[in-house]
Amino acid sequence: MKFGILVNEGPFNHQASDSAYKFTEAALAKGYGIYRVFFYYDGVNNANKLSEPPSDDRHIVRRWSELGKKYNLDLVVCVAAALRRGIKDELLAEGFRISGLGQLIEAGIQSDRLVMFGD
Amino acid sequence: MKFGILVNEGPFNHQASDSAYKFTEAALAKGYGIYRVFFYYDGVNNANKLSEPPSDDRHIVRRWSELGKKYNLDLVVCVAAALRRGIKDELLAEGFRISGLGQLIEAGIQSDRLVMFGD
Amino acid sequence: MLHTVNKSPFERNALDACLTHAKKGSAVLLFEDGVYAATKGTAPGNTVAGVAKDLKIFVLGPDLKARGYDESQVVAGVTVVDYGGFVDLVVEHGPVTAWL
Amino acid sequence: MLHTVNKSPFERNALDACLTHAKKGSAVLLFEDGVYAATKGTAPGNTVAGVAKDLKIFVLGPDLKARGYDESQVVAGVTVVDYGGFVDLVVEHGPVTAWL
Amino acid sequence: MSQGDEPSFETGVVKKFLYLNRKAPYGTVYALEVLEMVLISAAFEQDVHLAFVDDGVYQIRKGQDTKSVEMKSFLPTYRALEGYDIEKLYVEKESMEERGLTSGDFVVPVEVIDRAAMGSLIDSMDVVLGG
Amino acid sequence: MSQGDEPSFETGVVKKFLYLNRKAPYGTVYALEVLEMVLISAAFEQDVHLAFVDDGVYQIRKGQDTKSVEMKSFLPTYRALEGYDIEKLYVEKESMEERGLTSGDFVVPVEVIDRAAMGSLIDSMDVVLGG
Repeated sequence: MKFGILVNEGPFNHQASDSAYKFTEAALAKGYGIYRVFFYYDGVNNANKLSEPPSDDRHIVRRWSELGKKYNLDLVVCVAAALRRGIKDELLAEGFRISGLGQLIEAGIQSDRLVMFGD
Repeated sequence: MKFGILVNEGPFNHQASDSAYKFTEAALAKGYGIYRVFFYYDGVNNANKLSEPPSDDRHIVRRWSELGKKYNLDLVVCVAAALRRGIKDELLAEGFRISGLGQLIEAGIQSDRLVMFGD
Repeated sequence: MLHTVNKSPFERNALDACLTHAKKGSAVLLFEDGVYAATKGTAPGNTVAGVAKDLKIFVLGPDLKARGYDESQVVAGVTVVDYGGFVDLVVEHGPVTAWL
Repeated sequence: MLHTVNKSPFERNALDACLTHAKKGSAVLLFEDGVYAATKGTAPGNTVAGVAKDLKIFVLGPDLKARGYDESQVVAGVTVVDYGGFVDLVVEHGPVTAWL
Repeated sequence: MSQGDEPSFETGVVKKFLYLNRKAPYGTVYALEVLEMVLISAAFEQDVHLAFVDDGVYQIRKGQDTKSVEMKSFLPTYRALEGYDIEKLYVEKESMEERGLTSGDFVVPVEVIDRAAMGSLIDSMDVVLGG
Repeated sequence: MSQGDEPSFETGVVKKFLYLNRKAPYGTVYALEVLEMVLISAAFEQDVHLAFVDDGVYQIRKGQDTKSVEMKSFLPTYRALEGYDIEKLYVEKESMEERGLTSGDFVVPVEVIDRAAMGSLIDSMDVVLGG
């Protein structure tokens, strides 16, 4: 069983990215595969490596990077949504890549379940 | 009569920044003063100079910069909200500056009206 | 006091919250997705028309037009304004409460 | 089909939309601000308890706890799960419809 | 970074994709960016369905004129859907009527179905997207 | 870029500031970032009021434990408000009761007032913030 994960909102303003992270972590812990995590709409802001939350808060961007590294996850940021919002290659945190929206549809096709998190 | 303007959401996902811009433009056209435009929460993303919307869409970031230049507006991005979200000096579009949340409260005190735009 | 509502009355409770708190004689501006509350043939439209004797209700024309409505489809007692009119309302009615 | 609701039933229409569309026997997970719909002593809580014979209703424990609720304050017929349980629901009940 | 980088649009698998639109247009961007998903899934030759429920029915209302808000109108994209063989568009009757709309108010041909039928449609899908 | 750059916290003007909290905590960040505004306006020696209406009443509910969602709890900040002389906290009775809460459920001392009184409070303010 493989999951695709879609994150529609940026970090902090909404819980969407937090919930997606906890879900992904739990799925991996149970031994399931994650075909891809796709960041769309304001979700592209989750890839901004300049993010620097207070030290007593969770670091949403870094946490995705670290989970990605540990499990070799494919963390894909939508190119069109990212361009609009000013998320470019030079801002990408470790483990994220920018690609087309086709990567989301492909995840919908290739995964057994696509789970969407948003506002 | 002087206005303070508060923008709580980023560009594109919500209409808040659009409405705030049109309101500010209309107030200036009527000869009123704008004491300050303050960007809080996801509103800090309005200052990201890397934003590159499709050519047939409005350029929300640049539009604020240009209005700021024309009328010498004080466009202030909240430092704490911006740090969380990865908006730093090197990303600031022309005319924006980063400062403390005190600048918002000061705008509330010094302006005749504070008008808030959000989700 | 000027109250503003920018959310659809079908999706959220912002319009209700505004109308149950606004004091008689206050002004209310419906804009962004809030403009649907001013449209004919809907329950929120009837509600808005009903309170228009106690509150001064306005709706933002550019947001109506963007959503495919014109003045003839707005319920009785509601005044259509443009962005300049929005500014005037803020000037005339004092502090603004945004029901986000 | 698994349906998810992450919005407060007091603020938005997402819970209603979900419950009026979900087919008998489907599963519904309440999480994030959606967990308030499972709390005792509220109208949405009564609604949720009422549909729990036709739908399998779940609520995410971590989101309940974050908001100051524990299992004893959840209406009858609703099962509390953790993130691992959320994953199991997706596995068992098939495609997911998120009522955003 | 361009769509030309996609490995291939052909996967051999055809799934039922549903775009469930429940938000009003312009107040949020969802209506616009959903359309980009719709077009790409058609390029992948998937079985694409669009549903308009609750405030989503406002998305395809005729007469939208965004000039004075200076936002991008997406009605031209909707009108172009037929050219991509995307023809399964469903409007929920109850949502439409609650908003004082009729089937003549839409810019594209749609099938108006009741809430129970909408529930069954949703239930029969493989992938449900939208926002 | 630090708060030390503020020209001065003393303006000689005291306005009535109201923070109107209508959103549930944690699903969105508003509850947390509003508190930062509250503290700064106290530093500016303004007449600060907090109102909890609709889902906002959930913000100050006792027992919040955010460990398993790994989000930052803001109850400690609420408990610290009294130290900043911020003591004008109002909860709307109707909102509280609709959610099955009583005045004993809150982490801070509040005054419970009815909707009409809340409307009058809002009406008497100079600056209304919140989200």
